[in-house]
Amino acid sequence: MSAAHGDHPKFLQHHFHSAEQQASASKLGMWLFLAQEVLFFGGIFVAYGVLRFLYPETFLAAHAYLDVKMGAINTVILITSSLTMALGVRAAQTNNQKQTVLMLALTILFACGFLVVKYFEYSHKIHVGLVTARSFSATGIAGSPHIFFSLYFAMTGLHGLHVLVGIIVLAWILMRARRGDFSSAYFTPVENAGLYWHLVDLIWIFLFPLLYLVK
Amino acid sequence: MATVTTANGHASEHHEVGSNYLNARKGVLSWLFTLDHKRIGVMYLAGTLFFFMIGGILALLVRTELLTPAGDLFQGDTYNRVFTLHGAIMVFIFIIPSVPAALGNFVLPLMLGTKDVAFPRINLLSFWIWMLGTAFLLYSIIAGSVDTGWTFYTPYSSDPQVGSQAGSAIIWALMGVFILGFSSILTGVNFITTVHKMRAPGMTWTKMPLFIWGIYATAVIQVLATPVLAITLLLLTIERTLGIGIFDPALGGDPVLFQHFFWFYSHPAVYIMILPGMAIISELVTVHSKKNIFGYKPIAYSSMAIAIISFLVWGHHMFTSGQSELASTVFSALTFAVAVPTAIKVFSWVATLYKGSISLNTPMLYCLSFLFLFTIGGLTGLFCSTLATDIHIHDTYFVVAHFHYVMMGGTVIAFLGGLHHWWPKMTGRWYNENWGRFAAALVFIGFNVTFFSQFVLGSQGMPRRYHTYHSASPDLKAIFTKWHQVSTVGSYILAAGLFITLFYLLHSLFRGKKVAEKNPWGAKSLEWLTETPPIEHNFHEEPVCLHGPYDYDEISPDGQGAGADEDDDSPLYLDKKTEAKKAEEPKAEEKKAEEKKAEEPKAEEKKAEEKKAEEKKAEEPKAEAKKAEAKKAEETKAEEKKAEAKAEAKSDDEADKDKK
Amino acid sequence: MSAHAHDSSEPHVLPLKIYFQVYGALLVLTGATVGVSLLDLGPNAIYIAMLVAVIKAGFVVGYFMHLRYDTRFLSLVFFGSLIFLVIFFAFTFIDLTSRDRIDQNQANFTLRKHQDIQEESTGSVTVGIKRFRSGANPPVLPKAPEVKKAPKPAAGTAAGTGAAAGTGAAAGTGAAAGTGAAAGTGTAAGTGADPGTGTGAGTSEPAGGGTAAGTGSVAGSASAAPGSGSAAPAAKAKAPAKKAPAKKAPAKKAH
Amino acid sequence: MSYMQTLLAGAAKRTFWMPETAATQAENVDGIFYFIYWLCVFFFVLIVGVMIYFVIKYRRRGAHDRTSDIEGNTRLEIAWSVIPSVLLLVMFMWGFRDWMSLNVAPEGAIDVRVTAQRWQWNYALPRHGCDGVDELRVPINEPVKLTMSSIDVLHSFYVPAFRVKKDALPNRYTVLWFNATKLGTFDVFCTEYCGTKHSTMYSKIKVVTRAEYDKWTKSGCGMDNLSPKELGPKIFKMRGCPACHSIKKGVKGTGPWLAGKYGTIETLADGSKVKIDDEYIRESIMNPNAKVVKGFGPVMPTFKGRITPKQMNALIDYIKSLK
Repeated sequence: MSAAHGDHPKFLQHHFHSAEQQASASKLGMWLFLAQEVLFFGGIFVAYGVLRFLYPETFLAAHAYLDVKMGAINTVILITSSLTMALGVRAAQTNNQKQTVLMLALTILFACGFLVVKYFEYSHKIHVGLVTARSFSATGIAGSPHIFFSLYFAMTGLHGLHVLVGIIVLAWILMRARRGDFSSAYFTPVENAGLYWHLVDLIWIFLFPLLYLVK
Repeated sequence: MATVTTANGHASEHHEVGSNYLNARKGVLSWLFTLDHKRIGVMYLAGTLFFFMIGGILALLVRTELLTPAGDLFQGDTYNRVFTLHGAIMVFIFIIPSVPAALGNFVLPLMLGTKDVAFPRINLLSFWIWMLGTAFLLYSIIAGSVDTGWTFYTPYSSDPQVGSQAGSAIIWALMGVFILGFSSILTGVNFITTVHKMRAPGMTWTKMPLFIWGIYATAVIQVLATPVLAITLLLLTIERTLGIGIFDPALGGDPVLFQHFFWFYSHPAVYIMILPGMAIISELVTVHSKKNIFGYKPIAYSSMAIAIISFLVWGHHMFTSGQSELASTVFSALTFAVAVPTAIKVFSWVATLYKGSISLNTPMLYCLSFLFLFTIGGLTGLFCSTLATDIHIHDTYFVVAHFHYVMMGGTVIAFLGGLHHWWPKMTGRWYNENWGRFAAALVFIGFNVTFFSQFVLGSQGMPRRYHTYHSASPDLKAIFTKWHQVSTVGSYILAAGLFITLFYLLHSLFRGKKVAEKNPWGAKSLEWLTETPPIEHNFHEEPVCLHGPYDYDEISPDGQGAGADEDDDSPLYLDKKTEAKKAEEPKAEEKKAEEKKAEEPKAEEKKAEEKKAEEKKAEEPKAEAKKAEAKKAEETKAEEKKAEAKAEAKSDDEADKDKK
Repeated sequence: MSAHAHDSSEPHVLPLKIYFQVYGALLVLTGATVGVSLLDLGPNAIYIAMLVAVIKAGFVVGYFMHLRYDTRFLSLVFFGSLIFLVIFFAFTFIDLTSRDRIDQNQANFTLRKHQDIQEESTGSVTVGIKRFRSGANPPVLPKAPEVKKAPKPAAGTAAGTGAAAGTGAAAGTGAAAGTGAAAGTGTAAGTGADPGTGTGAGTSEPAGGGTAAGTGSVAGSASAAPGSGSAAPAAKAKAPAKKAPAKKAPAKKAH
Repeated sequence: MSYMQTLLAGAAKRTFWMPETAATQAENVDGIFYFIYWLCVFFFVLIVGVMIYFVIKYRRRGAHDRTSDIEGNTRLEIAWSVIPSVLLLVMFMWGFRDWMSLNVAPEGAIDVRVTAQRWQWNYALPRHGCDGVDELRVPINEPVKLTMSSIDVLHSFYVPAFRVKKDALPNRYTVLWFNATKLGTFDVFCTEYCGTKHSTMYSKIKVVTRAEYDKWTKSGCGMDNLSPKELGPKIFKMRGCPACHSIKKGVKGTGPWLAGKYGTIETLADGSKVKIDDEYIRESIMNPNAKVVKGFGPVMPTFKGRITPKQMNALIDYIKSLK
């Protein structure tokens, strides 16, 4: 591990005065990015709120066709991955490279698990015809169910995409952790990846009740 | 003068004499993969100005079509496609990135006294994403070209059966704008972090130049508003392809809901456009009148206030759209709230001129022209926010004139003023002052003729986005034809003024006189401490900020303004021109050659764009302003009183102009 | 300020225990949300679910993302973005919930879906736009996965829901707690009418003299739709007094 | 207040800024417009005048002019924040008051249904049972309430002379009312972009005397005095036949095409044959599902009670004339 002594440590970019300035700058940058993500998903939550206000009976009728068991499993998976991610960041902060690598790998594993469960849910719905409006072909649900299911696919699809991006980012961080880039002096990339991952989990915490549970 | 002390032991790399950010590295790749905020700023400048020219040409086509009531220049949808492209290119490709990304990227780190922005790689990524977004939008032209207007209202944009037949072009355009939005977010994140974390030692928030405040407020809006545009465009794309039932009434959606989503971003976006313009004006007004800004805190805080309130007022675009009456009332009231900080700023700028020493060089002419045009733009906004009058003028040419006065009369004129102000620092070359003033005059007259006539068109009832107006009743058609012709002639004058600016600025790049001194305008912000053009790492030693940004030497407690000190008759701004020149060096040629090679022809017309920028910026000295006013006075009988008041001031200015 | 990398920037590390406590709390809360959704709480189920979600979010943001221990500006950034989200939600709902204050007709959210247009017997204007691909008749849905007690339709929870963390009061502002939801598309089964915004899928095409087939009727004073002659309620100058409509037979869910 | 308005708004005829005022509300709107206009002129002259005065008086005379050290003046700053705020409030209140009266249609206004269709406005007067009218006539000095909707994209109904404008939405009704005070014909524009012929989506409102209005409504809103040759295609279009039946040969819609069909033999769904003659057309219009042509669904709605015998004959002649 590169000793962080000396005047110009390896990871410090030239335009920063100190590692502390660089760390706080990148954390602020990450939080601004998260603020932007909150508003990005906020938009689709407002869409959900509006459509639910306009079509209460559709949402009542249609969400019965979502598989609550699968949703609950996914929630647990994501919360666990959030834990392993947080432990990974903590390990990086305490110079425990082996544990960092392990935790990151676990997080990626859980993320993939989440996507697999998602795959089963989607394939079932596509098979039965509960898909987006233009190709919606299921009958027998009151109101205009295509709205609920298109919204379901839009929201969970967007979230799934973010999980996928999360996996790619975490894999890159894992690779760098294995190379020994991180130490208690320089763990910002792991921390930022962690922040991003926790936000993805945060969004699912709201998605799950809104889509699967609420009566 | 700020005393420069070595802030810390950083060994500043050895720089051979005469090397600067332009010639420090060679070759196309050194430009395309640069991490230097100055080079990224120049590339943004080149790209955005090139598309300003494209958008401008499209505008000329639109104006030419409207010369005659019948639709003779374009048939069928072509006109709709041309005005949609004009809108989309001007809004998304040019005006949103132009000031923050081009001038902001170049000047912000210099003003803060740092070596670079917080995240140089993200800065470059932002430029690359801007190019990718532009490529998408341009490809949409080939794929059938969008004809929905830059607002993409549903169900016209979302339902192929009833709406636009532009097929996949809409998807390309939506994705293009989605990507451009992302570039805007990255710039915003970069600037906020830089301002927070990387100010020079000693530079507290109230010692920062007001330019930084303006760009900071813009960055806040960019970060918070653009994601909602992203989700809106994404939902619209899904609505058009897979169908959701949120915007498209055929599937159960509500078009007014789309307007809420769209304008939640687009109104803050118009503040993303004007706040950087205001930021530049705060600098120009002080530097060129050598006087401390009048009311630093009110201006700084009103920038932030505008940024926040801009999120509360979007409904005033939808007064006639079937929005509920309660919502319209709430939005109308809040829109008046946003007018107050804007008014404070304009009054403060005018008050800054009091007892100053105002030099009428080209940047200052653009600044004064901004005050003139933005005042009209701002005041006509009152008609649009008052409920009863907006019903009459909504979606007519009155609104077109209003937002052109604010966006073009405001942001673009300020952008050209800023470009001339920082041109010596950016390129190390002087532009021709007289050509600058002449082009400024042309732009000022052309602008007023073009758009003031559209106010009349609009209040007489001429709807917006009309390909032809021959179906109107005879007397209405006669009025429309007359004012459309006036407006089109004005647009030709405006275009002429802009092209002249383009030419003399390009000329200055090659054969402009070298700028000898570091601080040609005698300004006090930190970017004038480093060489002209700046070295690659901006400062040899990191500057320490010991005083406010506007503490000019000329300011003295008992100073009564210009002429108080009669002993020296050589005016400050003339000194520079007559100074001995530094040895000619082909730096500028080399840079241009590389750029020409570096960027593919479309993005690489750097010179073309700069010339276009200059020509747009060329502003007429006060005399012309008064002549334009006088000319307008004939049209608006109500202002005769003002014209006479100006007449006598015009005469001595006339003399002054002949003397030069 | 030649800052060594080490001294002032020692990362703030939480004890391991806290992580597992937070993890446990999150699991418990997840169980709670699922449990809450099973037992029937009627219209305010949404608020409870949102409350629990907000608490869970609080845990994740506070501990896992270290916001509790970081500089205050970062919390400002995060909660600031939420404020703008609430603004977006609130103003959109101001519009949505008050669209019929002046004139009843403006409220009818008549959805001009394909089958409704077909049923229009006396459309005065050519409306034949086909929206759905009719094609072969679609596969009939298997019965809902597990036959739960048919959710009590009760007063339609017209209260808008789910903004992201923090806005639990989903009713938005001035939301008319819409009552009964007009159900059924074209089968005109639903009778309850929602005075807030007509949510029925039926259309009430302003056909001359035509009877409105759809159900988007406005309870209380107005007739089914503006269609029938001048029966349209003449709105008084100020917002007409909106009576809470008597709940007729609960909206049957057409299966 | 009304004296001030007439002073400001000038006579009802066209002024430099505003078209002539032809409705009760128009004067109010003009009143506010000119109030804001004169306010703007005052502030504009003030700001630009002061600016030009400063530029002339404090023109840079020497390189080392002395400029005064002024950083701000709180009294002035407070003044120029409070005064504009008060003026803005006045503008808002006045605008809101008149706008509310623009929105609330008075009792007993004449009920007109407007349907916007890509590139034409259709009016219907339910009380007189006539629709498909393309040039609306309204009596003078009587409130008229338009309940508008669109059948495809957004449109916006704009009458400059009445100073009224409202969008026509495909999924909702929007309401607009006016009380015309001048006889004559007034332009109606579409001000919400709706595609290729957005700029020719034009219509007229003719303000007539009450007597003439009654005569017009009794004659089927201008339908009856049309010659059968003109009436046939109008009814065909008005009743929405083109939506399913094409008048071009070979174009199969929801219903069979009609060009050149008159007099030919058509096989029905149940295999039997029938000759297309007057009687068949009349029956298919009144009771469409009796004899459905093979290959088409029984989806045609009945037009019983919506087509008068005179219109039926004109329709049959029109179908006969289709080649």
